[in-house]
Amino acid sequence: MDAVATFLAMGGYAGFVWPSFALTFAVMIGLAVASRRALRKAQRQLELLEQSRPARRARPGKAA
Amino acid sequence: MSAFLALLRRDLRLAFAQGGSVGLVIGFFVIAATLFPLASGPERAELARVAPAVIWIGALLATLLSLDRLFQADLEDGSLDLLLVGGTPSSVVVLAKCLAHWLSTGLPLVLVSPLLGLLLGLDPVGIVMLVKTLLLGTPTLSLIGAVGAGLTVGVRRAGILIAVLILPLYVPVLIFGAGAVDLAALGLDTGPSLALLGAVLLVSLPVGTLGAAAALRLAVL
Amino acid sequence: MSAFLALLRRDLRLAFAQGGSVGLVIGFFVIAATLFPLASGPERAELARVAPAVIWIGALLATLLSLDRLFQADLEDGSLDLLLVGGTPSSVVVLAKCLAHWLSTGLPLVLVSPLLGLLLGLDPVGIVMLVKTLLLGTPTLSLIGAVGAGLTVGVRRAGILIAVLILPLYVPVLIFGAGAVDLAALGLDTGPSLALLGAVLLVSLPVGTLGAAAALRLAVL
Amino acid sequence: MLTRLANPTRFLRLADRLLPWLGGLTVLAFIAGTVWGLGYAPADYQQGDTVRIMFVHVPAAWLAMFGYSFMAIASFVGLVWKHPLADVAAKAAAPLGAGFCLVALVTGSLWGQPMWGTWWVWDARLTSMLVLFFLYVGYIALWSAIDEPERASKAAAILALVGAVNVPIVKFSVDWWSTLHQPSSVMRLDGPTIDPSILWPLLVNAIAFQLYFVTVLLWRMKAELIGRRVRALTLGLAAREA
Amino acid sequence: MLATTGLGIIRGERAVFTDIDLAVEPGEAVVLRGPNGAGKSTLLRILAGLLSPTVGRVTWDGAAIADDREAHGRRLRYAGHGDALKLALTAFDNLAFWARFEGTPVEAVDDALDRLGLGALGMLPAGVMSAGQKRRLGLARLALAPRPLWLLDEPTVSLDAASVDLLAGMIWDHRAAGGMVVVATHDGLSLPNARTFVLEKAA
Amino acid sequence: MLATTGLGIIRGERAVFTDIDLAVEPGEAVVLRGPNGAGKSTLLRILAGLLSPTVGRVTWDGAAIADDREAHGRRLRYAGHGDALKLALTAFDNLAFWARFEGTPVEAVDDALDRLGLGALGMLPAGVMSAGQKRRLGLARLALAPRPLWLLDEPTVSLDAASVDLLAGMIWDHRAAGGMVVVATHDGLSLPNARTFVLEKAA
Ligand code: HEM
Ligand SMILES: Nc1ncnc2c1ncn2[C@@H]1O[C@H](COP(=O)(O)OP(=O)(O)OP(=O)(O)O)[C@@H](O)[C@H]1O
Ligand SMILES: Nc1ncnc2c1ncn2[C@@H]1O[C@H](COP(=O)(O)OP(=O)(O)OP(=O)(O)O)[C@@H](O)[C@H]1O
Ligand SMILES: [Mg+2]
Ligand SMILES: [Mg+2]
Repeated sequence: MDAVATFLAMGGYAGFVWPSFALTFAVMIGLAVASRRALRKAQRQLELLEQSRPARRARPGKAA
Repeated sequence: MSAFLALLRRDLRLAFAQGGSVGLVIGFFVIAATLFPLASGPERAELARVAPAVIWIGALLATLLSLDRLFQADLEDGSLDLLLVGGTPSSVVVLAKCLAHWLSTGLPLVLVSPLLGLLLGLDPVGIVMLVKTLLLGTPTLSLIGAVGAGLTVGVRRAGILIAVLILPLYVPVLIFGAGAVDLAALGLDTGPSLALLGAVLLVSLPVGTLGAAAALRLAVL
Repeated sequence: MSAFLALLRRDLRLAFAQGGSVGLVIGFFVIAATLFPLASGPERAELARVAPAVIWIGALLATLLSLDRLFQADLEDGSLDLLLVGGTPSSVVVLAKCLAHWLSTGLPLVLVSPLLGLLLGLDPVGIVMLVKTLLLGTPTLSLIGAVGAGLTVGVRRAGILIAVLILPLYVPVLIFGAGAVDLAALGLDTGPSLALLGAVLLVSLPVGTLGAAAALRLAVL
Repeated sequence: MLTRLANPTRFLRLADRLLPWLGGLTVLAFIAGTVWGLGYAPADYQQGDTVRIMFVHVPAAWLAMFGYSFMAIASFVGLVWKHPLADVAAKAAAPLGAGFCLVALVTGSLWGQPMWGTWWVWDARLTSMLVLFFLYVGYIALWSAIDEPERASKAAAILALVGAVNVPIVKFSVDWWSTLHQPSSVMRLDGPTIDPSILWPLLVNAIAFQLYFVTVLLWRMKAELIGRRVRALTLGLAAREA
Repeated sequence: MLATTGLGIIRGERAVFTDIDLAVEPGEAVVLRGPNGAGKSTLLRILAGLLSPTVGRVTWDGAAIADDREAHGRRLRYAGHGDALKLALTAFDNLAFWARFEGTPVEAVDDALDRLGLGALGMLPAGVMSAGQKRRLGLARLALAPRPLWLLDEPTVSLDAASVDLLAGMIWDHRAAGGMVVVATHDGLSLPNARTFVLEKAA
Repeated sequence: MLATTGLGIIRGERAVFTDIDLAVEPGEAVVLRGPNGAGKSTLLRILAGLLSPTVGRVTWDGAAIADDREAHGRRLRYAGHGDALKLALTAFDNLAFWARFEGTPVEAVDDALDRLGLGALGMLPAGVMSAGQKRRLGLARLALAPRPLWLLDEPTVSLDAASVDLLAGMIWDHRAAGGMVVVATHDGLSLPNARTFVLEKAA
């Protein structure tokens, strides 16, 4: 309990250390997730298009 | 009403679209305000003293830079003719365009201004007042700017002409806006300044809308 | 050579013609620089301290505002196609346009800057140095600006995009330029600053011309 | 190597083979570096526990600078040798570099408040970092302002190269400017030589950040390549029916 | 019914035309012809209420249009030299905006696109279209909802032969439904039973 | 002699056209036809060196134009959709600039204006001219000094019948002197002995 508390307190600098790490990971995870998502979306669209090559109206704009 | 909403929606879409103006306006604002310490030297105390002036002037110039396309783009592609001849009162057209302009320019500026205040060493009281004054002042900038944009539509070098026509009219907003932040930093009463900013906004609402509408009618003739 | 002179002459005529840019650029510069005391309060000593910064930033923004039409107007009316396909190297075209831009924007700014220095309470030594640094610095602003103008030609919202692309690149000019005026006011040696401003100009001459020429070739594609 | 990779399909296949490994290694290195840095590295005798911010701040700063160099080199390769993957790589790297730049700025700021008593000073290093961030923003804005990938890639490459010429000048001017006005008033960053007990976790984290950069870069390049193909297909499809 | 009496206009201190008396009945088409600079575009802008004549007046069913420009705006469609397109928006979105702006249901947009042979290009940004495709997209507004008066300034510019026929067909249908058309053109847009109104070069 | 071999271009990641082989001999005129979006403007820009083809090449007397774009620029005249006029300058000054820019004596300007029936308008600012007058002023560049290759993109847009005949006459004289012309048009610019080259809509 004490060990955890002192660890979390960061010698009184918790308000600076934790936000730093939080922001770093938020930005990095955010970028990674956004990149993955863009990749997935592109892959899905490609599959869709290749399945329905002769389809009537391709309207990716509306679907998005 | 449907015309108003349609136009508002279209202009916002164009502004937020890929290559739209919002990110760029913010970028310009931030860069212009950070150039100041680079030019004047990094002493903190002095910076904080002039910070309200620098940020307000930055907001003003960012608004200005985005104004010259307000009607010009519509004139060039022929949309303006159709907007004005479409059976909708031209003041409604102007109002929709002004609102879209503020939502895509003024509001983002208000939202990033605390960051700039921090960079320039403004204290929390000053930052709060900065946000308040910008919130009251930027709609006025859009409205007055619309008159300038309307008057210069179709004129070569419109951008810089608007600047010269409009900047003097921006003076009261600038004085009350930046002044209130100074007052707040000194712990003085800012009520009157804010009230005046509000009053200027109320005056410029009809004046800006009708003035710009009249100016536009001239431009297409 | 005759192509260079013809283009230079045409652009200067357009700039100095009725509705041209010269008067407007000066007007913008003067107004932007006088807005500052209005927003920050009129204490003289403090004003003189920030005067170099204010004037330099005013010059920079005035240049910027006039940059977005540098190639855009020629693109829109189809002239750019003919300028690039006319058998003249595109770097010559760019150079002529940059020179015309400087003669119609930078030079007038240099000429009115003593007046603004006086208004903002700069002392004679500072004013002389201000003119010197602006004379060395404004051509660089035109040249680097040409790259931004070339890259954004034909792009929506070019004006503000240029600002975002180019302002970070203006940092060295601004620091050396405004810095030298500060040094002069303190009675320190300004030789290195001026030498550096000159060096930056020499670097930007080829970089700006070739970069803008390459960017333009893209634009008409 | 380069010429073989020039073929996007071959590149995609190679990337697919590499990515699981890279992803795994990234996560492992991150866990190791973070746990070590937060839990086991000793607090600094002067700076206390704030020194732990270093474990994210410094690698982020390094990668922010690395990112721009990478972009500039890729742009050069794209412009001169017309390597088809170069502009994709440059485009994919920009948001990553900008992200790291932002992280370095904010964590530095969070470090500055307890150490210097202020969130921000106009110190040379901080200022040039800020300018670098603006260069990233401009580069990304230019990409998104031009719809045609062929034109956008060339325009962005020109910008990256002009910027690359300017970065040293900016750096130099800022150094010169700030030391002039403020000779060493803020604490110098090159203080005591770093103790190995701090250096090692820092290096592990730096490797983690680098691995992360490569992994996400590959994802983004894949997404961009597939996206271009999708665009080609939709435009082709639409036009065929006209 | 649209009528002008004694219309004249001075531009740049020169009379472009004087004394134009023109009446257009429902179902009628008037083709404006005349050499370059005769004032065809100018006349169309006056009829649309975008320009005020120096002398004379334009009336609709006897009432001067200058008295209620908005009402006049609601009964006409004007297609000038510009196509009034936003290049960043798709063809569909461009047209949908105009539909909403004038209060027409957005459902009409798909039909209008199909009508001008642009059905397959609906999701393409207007910016990548060719000159003639853009022109057709601009003209697709005519098919959004019926309005009695069409004012068309050189509508066939850049159109291929098939599209010119399409436009002629649209004008025909419009007239059959009692609509009026005034169109300025130099080339062979052939409208059956159309009245030709020739503007001479002013002195 | 101008020739293309296996020309193809991708725009927006779609092939606009492929495999264009076209040769133009001195004295010859080629009329490009095809539906909207077929790629006529695109082809003309490639021939002018304003756009690079994705595959294939354009040669002049056997040498690729891409090797020396400036030399190619000096032997052609291109007239695109824009008129390349500065509206603030007079007709004369506009033309005089282009004459100086290409090194032609300024004396040629008056003749060129007369040639296009603009002699009386020389001192009028281009901004107040009508659509057709501007177009003629743009085309007046063709009469400045002879150059072997003319590339004209819909030159007759907005021209009245008299001006179209004028243009046809100029093209005839140009060919008689051994010049080549490639012109894209939809309407009836009739050039005797011209070869028609049809661009199909790409698949
Ligand atoms: C917004 C504020 C800050 C920014 C933008 C910033 C930026 C940077 C940059 C760009 C580097 C990499 C420099 C290089 O390797 O050449 C760096 C390294 C470093 N920073 Fe910061 N910094 C900031 C605040 C701080 C603060 C407050 C401290 C500590 C009190 C600090 C300590 C360090 C240390 C120890 C290094 C590693 C130095 C080395 O590798 O030699 N930074 N920082
Ligand atoms: N703003 C203006 N100022 C001065 N003169 C003008 C202005 N606008 C038009 N004119 C003049 O009015 C005349 C008529 O122009 P208009 O555009 O109506 O001709 P048009 O019949 O449409 O010709 P075209 O067939 O070439 O399109 C022209 O001679 C032009 O010089
Ligand atoms: N920048 C671009 N990006 C994507 N596609 C483009 C671009 N420019 C042109 N296109 C496409 O290339 C095709 C050919 O265009 P082009 O302007 O050459 O046609 P055109 O034959 O001149 O047609 P028109 O008769 O309508 O003038 C069009 O379908 C257009 O959509
Ligand atoms: Mg006309
Ligand atoms: Mg075309």
